[in-house]
Amino acid sequence: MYTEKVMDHFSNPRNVGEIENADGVGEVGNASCGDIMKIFLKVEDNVIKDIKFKTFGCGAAIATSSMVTEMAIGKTLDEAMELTNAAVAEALDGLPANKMHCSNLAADALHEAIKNYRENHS
Amino acid sequence: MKKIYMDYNATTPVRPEVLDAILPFYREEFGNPSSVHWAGRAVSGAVEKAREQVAKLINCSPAEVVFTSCGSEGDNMALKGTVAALRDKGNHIITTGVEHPAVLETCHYLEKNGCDVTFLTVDSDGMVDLRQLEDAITEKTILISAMWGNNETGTLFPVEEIGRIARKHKVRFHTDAVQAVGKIPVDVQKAGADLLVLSGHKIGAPKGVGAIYIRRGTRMTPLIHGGHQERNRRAGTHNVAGIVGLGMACELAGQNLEQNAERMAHLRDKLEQGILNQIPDVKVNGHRTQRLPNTLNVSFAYIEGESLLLNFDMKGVAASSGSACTSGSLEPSHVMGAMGVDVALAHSSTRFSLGPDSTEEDVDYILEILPPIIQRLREMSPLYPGNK
Amino acid sequence: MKKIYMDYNATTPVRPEVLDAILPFYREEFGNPSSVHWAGRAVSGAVEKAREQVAKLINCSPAEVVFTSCGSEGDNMALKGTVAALRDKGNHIITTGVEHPAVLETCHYLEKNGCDVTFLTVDSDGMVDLRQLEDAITEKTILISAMWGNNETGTLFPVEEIGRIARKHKVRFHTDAVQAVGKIPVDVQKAGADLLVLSGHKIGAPKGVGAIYIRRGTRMTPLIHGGHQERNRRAGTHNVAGIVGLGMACELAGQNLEQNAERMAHLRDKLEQGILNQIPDVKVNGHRTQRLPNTLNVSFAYIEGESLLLNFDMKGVAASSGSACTSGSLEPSHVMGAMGVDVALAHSSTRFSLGPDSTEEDVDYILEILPPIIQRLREMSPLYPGNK
Ligand SMILES: Cc1ncc(COP(=O)(O)O)c(C=O)c1O
Ligand SMILES: Cc1ncc(COP(=O)(O)O)c(C=O)c1O
Ligand code: FES
Ligand code: FES
Repeated sequence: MYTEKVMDHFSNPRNVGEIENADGVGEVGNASCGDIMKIFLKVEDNVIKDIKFKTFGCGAAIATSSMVTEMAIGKTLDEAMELTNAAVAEALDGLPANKMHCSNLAADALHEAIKNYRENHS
Repeated sequence: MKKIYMDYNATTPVRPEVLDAILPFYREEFGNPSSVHWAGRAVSGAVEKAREQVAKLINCSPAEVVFTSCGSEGDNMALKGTVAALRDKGNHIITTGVEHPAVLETCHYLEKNGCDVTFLTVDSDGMVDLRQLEDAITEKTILISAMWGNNETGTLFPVEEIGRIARKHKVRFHTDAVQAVGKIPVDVQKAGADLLVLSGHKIGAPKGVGAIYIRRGTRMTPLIHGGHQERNRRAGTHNVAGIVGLGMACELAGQNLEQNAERMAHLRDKLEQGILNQIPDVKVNGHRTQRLPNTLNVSFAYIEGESLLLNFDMKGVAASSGSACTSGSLEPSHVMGAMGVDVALAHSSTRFSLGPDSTEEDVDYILEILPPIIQRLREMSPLYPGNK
Repeated sequence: MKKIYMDYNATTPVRPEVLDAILPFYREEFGNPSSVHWAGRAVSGAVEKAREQVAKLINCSPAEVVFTSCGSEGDNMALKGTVAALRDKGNHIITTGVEHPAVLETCHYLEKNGCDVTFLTVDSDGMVDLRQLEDAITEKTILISAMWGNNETGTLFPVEEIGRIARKHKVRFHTDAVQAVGKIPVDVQKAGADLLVLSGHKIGAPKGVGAIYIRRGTRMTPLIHGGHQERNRRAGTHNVAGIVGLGMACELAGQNLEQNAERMAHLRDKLEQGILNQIPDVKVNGHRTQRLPNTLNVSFAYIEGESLLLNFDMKGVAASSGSACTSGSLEPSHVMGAMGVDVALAHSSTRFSLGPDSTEEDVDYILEILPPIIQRLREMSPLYPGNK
């Protein structure tokens, strides 16, 4: 059902955890699925220096969380805002059709975290 | 890697004796039982023998057994066949909110086609209220459809009492016994059922065969019209090998039924106790005593079911979950919902279902791998208070 | 005793390659394809492979193939599913008087439930008249159901022309291709069919599995409601072994389809000629050129079918008959009736249907035993003028 990449990120998720005194926090939930995803950012000079996540969700949700953190780290906030769920899914070599919505969660949580940072630092 | 199958409520391997019994019917005795020549004759005897084996397990007469292709077909036949045959009597059906989709979706279809359906609620153990059932009966009620054992939680309905209420009000009683048959004694007379559905692949027969008990004199419109098979109650060339397998599986299930049930209950209880002793924030779903002997449904708080199943899978353990994330549907288990389990805990619900081949070692292995998996997943969870 | 099977239109032995293909799915790969764990995964790939094999044989896309339990289920689904889905469009169905009971009986049921059904007549060869078909179409016509090849006579309908007429009038076209698939090239695109039904046990797969082709975008109400299997088009746990077997049988049928057809036609023609040369007062039923390559239907005047079959049976030959005496019904074959064959000759009609394992020796043996049997039975017959 899942690609090897998905299973790799699912079994060894990168950047799990929380950042204390994070510069930005994004939380999204999908009511229908009941899934919740939280992303924590450390930002310096508009660049994502550190990023961590927590996820309650299926294998695809955990793998996309992990992947999105890997893709975002080191990027400028503007670059990170451009990250799409499609790009995350593609980086995982694809997701089953009925799991595409899970990848929305990850990109959305990242974007929420960036917005939250910008609100706090404007 | 060690493989541990704990998903017998989903399906079962074909039992070796069943496989032996069916093999001759693919190439040697391949005839059509409706044929009059040698190729048909050998085979029609085998079909009738299987009918007797099924009848014996559920205590009815062979003529009351009709072979089907699966439990879902049986449930559709029971509901649609009753509605079509009793149109002149009424259009009201009573069922429960925790039935299998084969009953629930059929009821929703019938609702769109002129039926009134009452979906009885259940309590937090998944149990129906007989008072509520009796109160729901009206002049137009033609059918009560209530399952014998729940596939997700194992909760057993009081079928004998339901049957009594049905008889008292002269309402037909259908019970979906797909999960009960072969695991506990099932007697259509005691239950007072007019219709009862079972499915082969849940009891060691191949997939693609099932049966419906239709009490003598019960008017039914066929779901599948055509040839004269099954005394005009179900058309289509007989699935001879499947039917022979179902017969043998019923015979095997009937042998030592109670000892096997006790053995499974012992293992299941050990698993349950082990989990409760080792892992905090665990909720057992389903009735504590009125429960199938092989079924354990637990919610591991803060963890989503599919991610747990994938971790199990990586360790060779096959189980199942009530999370929407595994089923491709949007809502998590309707059974958990009907029991009032909150959405997060419904997503956490995990079903272990044991079978005749389950062993003490299987249980020990699960109890060994479970705590670290739960710990790791909880640490990843934004809901877990231990992390805050 | 030598056993000669000449009843392949009734059912077929499972082909050895098919048996090999299905065996692993009873005990080793026994999972439920809907499960997410190891036991389910192996199996869901196998189901999808089989879907591709079926799709390839009939030239459609795999997503258009829905697995069923038999041909009868498929025909019921095609007819009832169309009527329920297109209720707003109309209630008129056109079919023919020579369809299999799975279509005819379903039409009779639908007639009792608000549908108008036109049963087209056929000529003495069992052929439909396309003019009559086109004239029968009204504003309310929602479906034309016409079989590809007739099970009793082998007569082939001009499905491409029927499909063209259906498209021209924007009417849905269903064809029961249970007897055609695997014997002659069947291409749903060329035929312009929206629905097509096939059955595994007619082509060397086990009994209890079939498929229906549903053209993309064709609205259908399921016959069996329940779980999400088959993209919500057919609920019920997959008959995995059966489905794998059906896939393999379709693949095998596709190899050398035309050579096999030629080989069977050659043997069939030899049988036909041999009978006509040796035995007087014989009538061949069915179209002489538009006919399944494996089917020969002959009426041996003055003889009743069952008594002939019993004599065959005593010599090890399995064939079938259009006589009411074999079928348990009162009327002799409705197909013979529709073709205007008189009742006595209808009772005499005998079907030889060949298969891939049929040999020249089989045909020679039948030609050897047939004349004395016929002679003996005729001498017993009050109808036989030779006796008068
Ligand atoms: C033309 C035709 N349609 C439908 C059927 C029904 O198929 P099944 O016996 O698989 O239900 C048959 C076979 O009996 C047939 O010959
Ligand atoms: C309670 C219950 N009813 C009906 C069914 C449907 O049976 P089948 O999958 O054989 O169609 C199942 C199994 O999935 C079940 O557990
Ligand atoms: S998070 Fe629910 S399906 Fe992926
Ligand atoms: S003569 Fe016996 S059934 Fe017709």
